[in-house]
Amino acid sequence: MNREKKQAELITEISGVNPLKCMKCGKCSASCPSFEEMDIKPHQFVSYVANENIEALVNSKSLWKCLSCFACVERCPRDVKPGKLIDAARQLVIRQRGQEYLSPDEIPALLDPELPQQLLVSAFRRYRR
Amino acid sequence: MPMKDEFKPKIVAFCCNWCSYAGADLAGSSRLTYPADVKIIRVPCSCRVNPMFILRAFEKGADGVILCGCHPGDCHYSTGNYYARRRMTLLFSMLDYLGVENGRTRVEWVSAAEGVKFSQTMNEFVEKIHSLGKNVRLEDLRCRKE
Amino acid sequence: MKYSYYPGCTLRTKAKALDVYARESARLLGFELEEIENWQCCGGVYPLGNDEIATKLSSVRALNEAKEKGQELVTLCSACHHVIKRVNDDMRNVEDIRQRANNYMQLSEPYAGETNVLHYLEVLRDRVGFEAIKEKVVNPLKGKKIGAYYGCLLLRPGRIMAFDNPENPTIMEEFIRAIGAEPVIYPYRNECCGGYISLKEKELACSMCEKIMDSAAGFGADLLITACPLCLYNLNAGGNGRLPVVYFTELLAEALGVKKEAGNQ
Amino acid sequence: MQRIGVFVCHCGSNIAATVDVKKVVEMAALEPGVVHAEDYQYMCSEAGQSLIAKAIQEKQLTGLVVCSCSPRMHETTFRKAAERAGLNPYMVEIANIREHCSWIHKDMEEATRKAVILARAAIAKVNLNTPLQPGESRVTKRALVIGGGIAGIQTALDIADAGYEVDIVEKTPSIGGRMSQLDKTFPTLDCSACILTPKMVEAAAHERIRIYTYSEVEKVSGFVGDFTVDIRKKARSVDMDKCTGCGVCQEKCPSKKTPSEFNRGLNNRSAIYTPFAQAIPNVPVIDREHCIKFQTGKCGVCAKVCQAGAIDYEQKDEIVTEKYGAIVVATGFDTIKLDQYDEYAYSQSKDVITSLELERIMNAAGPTKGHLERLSDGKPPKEMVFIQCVGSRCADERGKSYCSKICCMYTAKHAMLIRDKYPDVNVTVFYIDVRTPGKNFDEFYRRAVEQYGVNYIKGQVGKVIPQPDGKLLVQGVDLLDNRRIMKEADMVVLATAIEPNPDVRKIATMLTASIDTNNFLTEAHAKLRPVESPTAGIFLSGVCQGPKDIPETVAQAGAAAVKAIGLLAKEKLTTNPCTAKSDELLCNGCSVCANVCPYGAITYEERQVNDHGIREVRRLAVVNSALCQGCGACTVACPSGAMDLQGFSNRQIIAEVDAICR
Repeated sequence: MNREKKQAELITEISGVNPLKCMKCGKCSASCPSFEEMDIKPHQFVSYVANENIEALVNSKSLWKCLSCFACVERCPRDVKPGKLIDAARQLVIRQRGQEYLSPDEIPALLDPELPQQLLVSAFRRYRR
Repeated sequence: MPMKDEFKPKIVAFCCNWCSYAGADLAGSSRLTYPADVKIIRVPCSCRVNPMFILRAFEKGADGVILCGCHPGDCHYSTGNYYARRRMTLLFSMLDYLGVENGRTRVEWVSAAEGVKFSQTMNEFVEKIHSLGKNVRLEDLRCRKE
Repeated sequence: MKYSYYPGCTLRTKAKALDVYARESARLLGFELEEIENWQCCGGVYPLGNDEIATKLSSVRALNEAKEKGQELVTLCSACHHVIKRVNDDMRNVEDIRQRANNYMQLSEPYAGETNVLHYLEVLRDRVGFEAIKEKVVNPLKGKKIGAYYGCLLLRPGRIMAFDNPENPTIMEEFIRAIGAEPVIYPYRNECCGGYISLKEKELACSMCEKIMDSAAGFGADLLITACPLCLYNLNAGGNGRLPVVYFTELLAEALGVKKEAGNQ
Repeated sequence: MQRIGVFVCHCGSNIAATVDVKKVVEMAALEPGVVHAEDYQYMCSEAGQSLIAKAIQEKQLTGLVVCSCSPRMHETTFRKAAERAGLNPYMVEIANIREHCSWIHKDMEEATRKAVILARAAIAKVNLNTPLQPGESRVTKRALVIGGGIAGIQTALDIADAGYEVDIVEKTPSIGGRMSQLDKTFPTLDCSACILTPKMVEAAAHERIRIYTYSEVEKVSGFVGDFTVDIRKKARSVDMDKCTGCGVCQEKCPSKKTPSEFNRGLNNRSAIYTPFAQAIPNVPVIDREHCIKFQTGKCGVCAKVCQAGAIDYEQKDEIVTEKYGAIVVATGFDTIKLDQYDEYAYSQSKDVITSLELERIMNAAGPTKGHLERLSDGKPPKEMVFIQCVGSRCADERGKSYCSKICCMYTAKHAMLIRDKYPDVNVTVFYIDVRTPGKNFDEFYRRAVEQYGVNYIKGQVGKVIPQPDGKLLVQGVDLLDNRRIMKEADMVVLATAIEPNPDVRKIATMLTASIDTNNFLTEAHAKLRPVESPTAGIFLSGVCQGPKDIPETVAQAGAAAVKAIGLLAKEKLTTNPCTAKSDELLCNGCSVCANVCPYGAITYEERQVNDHGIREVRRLAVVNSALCQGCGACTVACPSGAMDLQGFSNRQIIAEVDAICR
């Protein structure tokens, strides 16, 4: 089995998403607040996984633009949950390539006196292991 | 479904012709699996099931008996399932008294549209029978093969 | 009435206001928030991966402690509420997660989602009742036009959070009415503020917060309320300052006349 | 001893792929009574049936077991085949080794073992079967149609034209149904009222059609050919014979704040009202809940202004009991509630409307007199957005799993009509797929695009965002060029999913007709008997069976009529012979069986019996086989074991139990 196929299976497994349920209506993309920032759009996540086009997906900046706001999950008429899929792809990157998106060294420069702990905790959870 | 042990329970399911038998058919045409241990007997209505049939099943070595009928209010014969419900309530409590645990007997309402429910119910029921193991009460040991 | 209470990291530090006003108001409304011992940070975001177990354990600990005390678990921060509620749902309904989490935890009795998780707002609505609150209000905030900012975490996914209609919620509007002010309904009240993305993508978060502020101001709000420290931070830092943003508990304390007492703490 | 033949069907690979049919044949041949066993590719085929006939004759078979698909599918087929070959049809039993075996099990060995056991049970039963003779029952030559929309009207007209009496029962004050609410119809764009009203008039004037409006079916008893139905005629508070339909009462009625059902709540009506101008009958009803006279006792304006003296505040509901041979259900549909779809801002903005509401707005008799205008401020829109599939094709519990079928076409119709009448209004349609199977349907949709310049964008809308200035910002996406669309609109129209009329569940229960998870009535066979319910004597017309447009509804209405006529044309029906029978030597006349019989089929007679030489007169239970439906309730209730059910006797069922547990 080739590497991408394995990774695609891993993503479906981690996310629990069944890409076959998608009817390609685009409501996820139409709901996404980060749509403009993404190079691969939410409705495409599903077909990237289904077509085992994983290299492109894991190198996509979309991984780091998803807000986990669950608008796509809430509104998806087919119960596909694209948000879970993108998170699984992000997990895959973090687990395999390490924690390159956010490094602790960057933090001091990003801090300001009002910044709540919650923000740091959440960002670390999402960007690192 | 992988079985946990070698135990192959004998399960008799009485299904009314109008709802539950059709529900079982729908489970079939939707390819919703349940263990082959379940064998269905078609009756016109759940109220056709004489308590005697259930006692007979246990006597002959059944490990569980389930009766399926139309939902309350949906009986093809208006009120048959209400009779069945009352009769089975009595019978099951008597069976429990005799040592045939309540888990081995069950009444479930399954409509013609509930293929999913039919298969789920059967899966659950078989699982329950597995957890209870072989039934030893009421069985006429003269009938046993080995 | 006593509830187990999970404050969360930010309410102990940057968002003390959210916490003290809530406790002081609770006292007046006749219920008590009993902080659970040795709570640990929930992690801020719910781990979406089906194979994530360790990251869910802190929530399970809190939930189990409430279970042992036989109390409902109340949260205040939207993020904590979201994480704990969803972990609880997993413990209730996902056998694999329940089993593996319990294997880690080695509790005297396995935890299977028995605890009921409530947001403070739900306590106000479902346990105290907004009518009862109305009667206890001494300083009704008359004439104030307030926009409720829900954000995402309280509402979505609607099926699991079961908090309110995720696309047209009413709980905070009812709350605003109960404290004597006038709610302003605006369409961006359930749009994301940017969340944790504001750490590295300030501009993206800013553009989202601006939209929210503009929409609320456009519909005539002169103040926004929220239940989430991160939303508050993002809206203040990135929301072009058109509207002030405060915690809903602050207004509750003000309306109930206990703001000063809380302020002294 | 019976001479039994066992026939095992492969059903192509449906059975043979999972069940070793040869093994089943081999094992069945060992069972007591079996003298013949064979398998064949398709037992239900002509060739398969002749195999059976041949075996019956050559081997002098007295009983048959067919191991095949569900008896609900082909029991009748095989029984008829047996009858043609000279065997009593009730000597045939089916072992269901497809739906209950091959389709649900994967392991061949396990499935085969089960198939053998099922065959064994059927053989054990047939060993105890006895030939049964069906009886006869009469047919009441009158049909009942429930629902007075286009489906019900068409069915009634067709049945009446064939020479039979028909009654239509309609819940609302007028017949006409959903079609009367429509403005124009696709794909020809003719006016709905212009084609419907003549049909309504024809039905009302037909000498063999009686119309009960403002009435509901309350109780149904009996069976095919002989139903007894109670119809509740709700008090109209207006004398149908005296009223002239002048309309003065409606004009003068001071209570005018009730949302008009006919106009989908977009405007108000008076408490005394006819739903619309062409209503049939043209006799108003008083909505007592909103009538000042009924609520406070003070008013009575309508009675004062009525020249004909038709107002009758004392009128009471009336129950009419009628007999029918056939019943047609034509209860139609409604649009779903949109409270689960607030991302489209339906409850937040008056300018977000459903398509059915748009029909009323476009209609000259509607709330805006046919002017296209925003309901919030009465201004004409410049930008209109249509959103498709709202609540249709959903896998979650918010919406419906099915395609509502009519939306693509009526949206193209709306778009075209708007572009035609208001060329300066831009129309955008957000779609997932455009589905236009139907004669001249795709051409129609293409005309909307090519001739009328309607802008179709592929991609479902995510959110409708009301703006402070009253405009609606539609947030969508163009999936074909991966672009975010933020479209400012003045009005948004939602192609709302349709669902069966909620009353249908109650009606189906009364009729013991089956219904699916979406509340559509189930047909007897999805392909081959699409207008009949599995319950004999009940027929389906229109959307109550599944989403369909007007031409399809009319076609199905005609088909349902033909089926009903086919039933009414019969002088007598053969009845199910699987009825209860009492053993007079065991019966002690205790009356328990009569008490549980839902059909009143059991009576008592004093009759002379010969009990092993003792001749005496005893009180005995007697079953009227024309009334008995064969449920078996009495057989279990009988304390002495005298009552048994033919075809499902105690001995037969016990034999099955034994065979399964062996």
